[in-house]
Amino acid sequence: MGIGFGMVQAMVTPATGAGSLKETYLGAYRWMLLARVSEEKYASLYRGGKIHGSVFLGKGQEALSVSIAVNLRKGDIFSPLIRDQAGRLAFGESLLDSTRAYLGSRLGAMRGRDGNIHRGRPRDGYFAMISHLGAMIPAVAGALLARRMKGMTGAVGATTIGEGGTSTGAFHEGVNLAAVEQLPLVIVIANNQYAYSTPASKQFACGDLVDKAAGYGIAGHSVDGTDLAACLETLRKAVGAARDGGGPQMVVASLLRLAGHGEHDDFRYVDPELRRTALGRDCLEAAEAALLEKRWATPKEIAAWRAEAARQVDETVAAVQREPLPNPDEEDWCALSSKRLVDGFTTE
Amino acid sequence: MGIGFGMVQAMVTPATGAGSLKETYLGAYRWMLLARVSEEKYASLYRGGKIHGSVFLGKGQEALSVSIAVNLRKGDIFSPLIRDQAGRLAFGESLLDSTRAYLGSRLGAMRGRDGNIHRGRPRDGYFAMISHLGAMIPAVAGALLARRMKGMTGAVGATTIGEGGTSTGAFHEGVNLAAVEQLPLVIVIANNQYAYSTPASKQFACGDLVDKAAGYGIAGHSVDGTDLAACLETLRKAVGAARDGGGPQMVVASLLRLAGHGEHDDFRYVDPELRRTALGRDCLEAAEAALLEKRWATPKEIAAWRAEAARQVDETVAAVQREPLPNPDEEDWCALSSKRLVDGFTTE
Amino acid sequence: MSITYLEAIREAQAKALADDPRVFLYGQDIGSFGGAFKATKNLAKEFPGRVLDSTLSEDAIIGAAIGAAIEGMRPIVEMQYADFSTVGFNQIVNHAATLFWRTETPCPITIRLPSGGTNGSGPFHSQNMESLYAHYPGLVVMTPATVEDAYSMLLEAVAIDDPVIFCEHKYLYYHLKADGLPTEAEPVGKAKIARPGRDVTVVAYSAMVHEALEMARELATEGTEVEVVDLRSVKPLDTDTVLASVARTGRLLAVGESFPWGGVTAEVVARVASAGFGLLDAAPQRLNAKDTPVPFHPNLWGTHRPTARAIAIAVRELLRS
Amino acid sequence: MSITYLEAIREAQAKALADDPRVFLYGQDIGSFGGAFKATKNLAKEFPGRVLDSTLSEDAIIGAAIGAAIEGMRPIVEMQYADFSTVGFNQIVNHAATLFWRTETPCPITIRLPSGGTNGSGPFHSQNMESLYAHYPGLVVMTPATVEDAYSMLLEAVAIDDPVIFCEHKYLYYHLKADGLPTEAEPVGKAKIARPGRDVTVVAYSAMVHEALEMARELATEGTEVEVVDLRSVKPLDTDTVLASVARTGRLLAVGESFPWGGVTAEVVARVASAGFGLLDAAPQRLNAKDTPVPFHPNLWGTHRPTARAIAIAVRELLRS
Ligand SMILES: Cc1ncc(C[n+]2csc(CCOP(=O)(O)OP(=O)(O)O)c2C)c(N)n1
Ligand SMILES: Cc1ncc(C[n+]2csc(CCOP(=O)(O)OP(=O)(O)O)c2C)c(N)n1
Ligand SMILES: [Mg+2]
Ligand SMILES: [Mg+2]
Repeated sequence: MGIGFGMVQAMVTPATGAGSLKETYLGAYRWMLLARVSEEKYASLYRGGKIHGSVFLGKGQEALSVSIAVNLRKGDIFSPLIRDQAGRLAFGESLLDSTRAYLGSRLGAMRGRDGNIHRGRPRDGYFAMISHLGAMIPAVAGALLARRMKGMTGAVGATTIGEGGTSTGAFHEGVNLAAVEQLPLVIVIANNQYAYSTPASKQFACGDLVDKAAGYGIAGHSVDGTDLAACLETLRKAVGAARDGGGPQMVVASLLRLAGHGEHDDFRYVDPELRRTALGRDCLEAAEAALLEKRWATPKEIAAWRAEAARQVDETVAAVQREPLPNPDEEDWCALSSKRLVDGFTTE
Repeated sequence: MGIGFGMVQAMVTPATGAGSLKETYLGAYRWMLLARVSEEKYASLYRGGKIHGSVFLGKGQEALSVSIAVNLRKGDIFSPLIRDQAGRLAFGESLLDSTRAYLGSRLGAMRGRDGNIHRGRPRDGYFAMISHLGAMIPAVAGALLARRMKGMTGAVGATTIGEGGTSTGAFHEGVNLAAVEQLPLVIVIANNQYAYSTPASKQFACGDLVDKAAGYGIAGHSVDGTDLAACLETLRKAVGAARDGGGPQMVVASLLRLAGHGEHDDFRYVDPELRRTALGRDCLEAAEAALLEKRWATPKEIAAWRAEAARQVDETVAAVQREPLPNPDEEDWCALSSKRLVDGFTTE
Repeated sequence: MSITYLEAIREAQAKALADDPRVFLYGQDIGSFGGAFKATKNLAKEFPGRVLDSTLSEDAIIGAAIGAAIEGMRPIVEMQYADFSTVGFNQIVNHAATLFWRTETPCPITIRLPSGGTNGSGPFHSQNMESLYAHYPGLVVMTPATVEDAYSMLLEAVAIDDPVIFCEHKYLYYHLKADGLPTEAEPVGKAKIARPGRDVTVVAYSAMVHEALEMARELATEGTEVEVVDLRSVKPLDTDTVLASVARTGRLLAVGESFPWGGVTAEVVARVASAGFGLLDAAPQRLNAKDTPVPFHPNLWGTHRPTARAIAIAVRELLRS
Repeated sequence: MSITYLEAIREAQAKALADDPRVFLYGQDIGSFGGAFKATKNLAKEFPGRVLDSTLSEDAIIGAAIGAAIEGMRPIVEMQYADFSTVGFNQIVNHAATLFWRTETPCPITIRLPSGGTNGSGPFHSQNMESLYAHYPGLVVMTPATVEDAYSMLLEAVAIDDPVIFCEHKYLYYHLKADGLPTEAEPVGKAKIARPGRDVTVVAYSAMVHEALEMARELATEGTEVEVVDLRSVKPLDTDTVLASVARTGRLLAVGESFPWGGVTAEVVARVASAGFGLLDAAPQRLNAKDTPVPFHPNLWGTHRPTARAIAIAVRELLRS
């Protein structure tokens, strides 16, 4: 039932490879759809009190996110952030894993210890973000450095961040380290115009965030983040350049967050004007329109895909809801992997 | 005896004002000379075991450092770093204050609690660096933000950092904050080719550090840091632009550190080739040559100035060596200014 | 009028802004948005130009506050979560905390840390950092447990000429209510007997005071009289009040919500053992959170943190010893 | 052959590099320069491509080490001074320390912290940070006091699958010497009786062990037999060995070089008071540095840190009580 590594429906051939543009586009679209549908479900579970903690949606950012993942290969590293449901699924995360993290299933990779967007399977190259923005960049850089030391070549690492996250020291130190070491790192900046309530004008003063690339001595790419075809093409180039020894690549996508910062947030602070600009276009709707226009899909097919996605999501959620929740009595309450080094002193 | 705020010899008229180029140059030169002579003295005291801790010299960076300070006015902020003896003195620090910090005099501003380059008088706009590189940038930015809130205008803040320090997250966050707030901050980067033993090529991958300015959306200036006239002119422009509402200004100076990282370091790692390039030129010697060439001074005058500087330094050192050292029994051993909130529990 | 812990924090900031032109607020999303928890709701409108949205840069935020303090201002900084202060840690412990001692320049900044665990918050939005900051010289660390203290201590924090780490507990934000704002307050540095009792002293602070009080009410039905001491500030830590309580009861349990190694409970027990050894009728004990990151799922979180039930077990055990 | 504490650290790194291809070194100036203290002297030449000079970016250095560890490497990171780890604090306590618990992915990194005060080093080059790191779950914190331990514990640190904070004391670097490198060692997590005695237990670690031993030698001439316990690691902290010693002596003084609030000495005293209350014949005591930043001038520094003389005074006092 879980969609995951190797699932046939959406085995997207990387755009760098032999797959036709149509195949790539269609595959990417279906991951976007699954991401959108699954997140809508999580949001409704959250509103129904069935999910603890927060829910953050990638609504409006699916085209960008999926374009990263479909350009990655097995053996590459992907370190997603809070708006990357599409990229996570396309990179190979199963819907089951995703859902288990949200619902806190004891059987999931996070075992209820951590939840939602902090999930990952680091040893599979699928990094698990910590909340502190920017912190994942040097980690991916370090993994790539390690591969170079091990003599492994040809793999790339990709990581995402919001325009707000570019204001962190961690972002700067991480990107700079990657630049100095000329690592095959793709840094994707989603400038979705807001960091929580803070507008982009309060985060940076350069005309375009891509101006930062030159300051690090790395390649920069700009893209319309609402346009799937453009995102696929730009990421194809950027990932390809990193893979071919071109050093770090900075991709800056312009778009608008189409949901609240988290589902608790009504995002009333978003300028309504902005929503009416091209930035405010819904990438999923735009992709659908393109599919129809190019006659790559019929309305009926699209409806069927959506229904199929909804069915998968519903089945997965229903299954996970029957799974056991974490049980404090079965926890070892030990943060170390070396159990012999546990500081076992307690007085109660 | 101490040279300090308002001392006649070197009341340098800021180059922005009415002073002639000659006056400015001569004044700056004499601060450079005093800086060089005083640091040579400190180095020899260090070698003689008379100074505890470390001694870091600004040798080769006096032209740049002094050019910042002579372009500042009373009421401006200066936050120097480890190679800014010239700027410190020209900004108004007395030789007495400087020497007291090195020798740990109980009478100095630091009272033996902190030493050497960590000295300052923050309330006079002369900030006291902490060691952690980059940390002073947001502090100066915050001070400028405060002034804006208080309705004070026309003042600027200047701070320095090495090319190594640009790799810190603190640098990035601080410069970015200043850019977003459009503060009158001048960030002077001395690219002296090494951070301790690490060559600049291991700190950044952009062609020229000034490329970073565009990434912050601020003005950038490049200058030959060995050329006093060029430094004076570039800083005049940069400080003037900041003062006139032009926002943060990044000045990148190219030069070479002509001493060890600290006096314990023989800097054998410095590429001898590099020392023979234009970067390796001694700015003090170059300034002297220029003085003679322009006939702004005779060799005899220069010799007299040097002798005068040496006399002042020797006198100051001799006087400070007679001053009382810190006495643990007279310390209140209290880190808070609110004595009533001291956590007084001790068991001995 | 009923007022919550969170509203008290807002009101204190409003009063500080109104009373002193040197006060300003600085932090992420605190302006027109009013902050992630709405602790600065409407303040940007009421005090134009004095409630500033920052960049997403904790280290620079604290650094800028220090610079503003040097200029004579009295910034109140909001960290969006206490956990994110790790990114501004250096400016706090090495710059703010050392400034006065090194240069005789006071550094009157208040750093508000929305602290502690709440349902589903997980490892990065639940931490208690008071013990880290208290370890460093040069900082005052406040941990208010009541609506009244949240208000009066925040005002005092702003008035103090030294950097103050103000640990406000998110779990108390909405649920804890009082009838009104206090007009006078115990000075910072004095602990408080939150509930008198003669059988055992339970020392707590912040949200744990309420778990301790709940436990005390339960044990009262069994005839055990627990004295609950609310430390109010952990640095300075009011050893005298704790010792006086232990002198009455002879038994001590120190409760904290943070990790078990070191921290407030170790400090309290060590002080009592050192200075009040003869007052103790039984070995002093501690109860802390478990030695793992704070778990996301409520099933785990409820066991990770000390609760009234867990405290009751520890107290019963202590009374048997 | 005589070998210093610093040379032992270098030799341990050389052996780790030689024995395990997954080991590499990362830090500022550690390559051909050999590090600010020469702890990696010649290693870049001996192990080409495995001793990497980093950018001046502590946060990214730790972050990169974590990423490399995820890839199966075993990085040894040098911070130029322990004090600068405050800038990489977040990666240490929130990323490295939580990784295994959150994701079952081990994070075998060793972070070397040149720690502690030396002559004239001042507030920013003298700090002891073991108590901060020990407070967080998920870290092992080692504090070797001898040449032998510096060597064997560093090797063990590299072998451990968890992040290790390795606090090496700069004061011991050059002066502390041993006749050779050890071939076997006590396991990490076991404390050691550095000197047996029956009158009083002094618990110390790192450089303070030597101050304690000097004090013990002095008091021996007066007929007092001091038992000195060297903790070796402060997390895990070997409570059993400390309790066994206190069982013999009935008296406890815990000595640490860091600031007085919280920390190792509070933890030791609290554990003994909790678990060994009945063993104590007198109130357990603590001696720490003073509650100010570390002063620059030796006249002040000599009073700020606990010295053999200060410890002797505290022990004599304790024996009178
Ligand atoms: C260092 C740090 N500070 C604060 C936060 C709290 N926080 C979480 S998301 C967020 C806004 C992020 O904005 P942006 O980077 O633009 O990403 P977006 O949410 O727009 O995708 C903030 C402030 C954090 N996670 N990390
Ligand atoms: C955050 C931080 N890490 C490490 C150090 C130790 N350190 C002091 S000076 C220095 C080199 C600085 O190089 P650069 O910034 O180029 O300045 P320069 O010494 O060349 O003037 C280093 C690594 C420090 N002071 N701060
Ligand atoms: Mg954003
Ligand atoms: Mg340099």
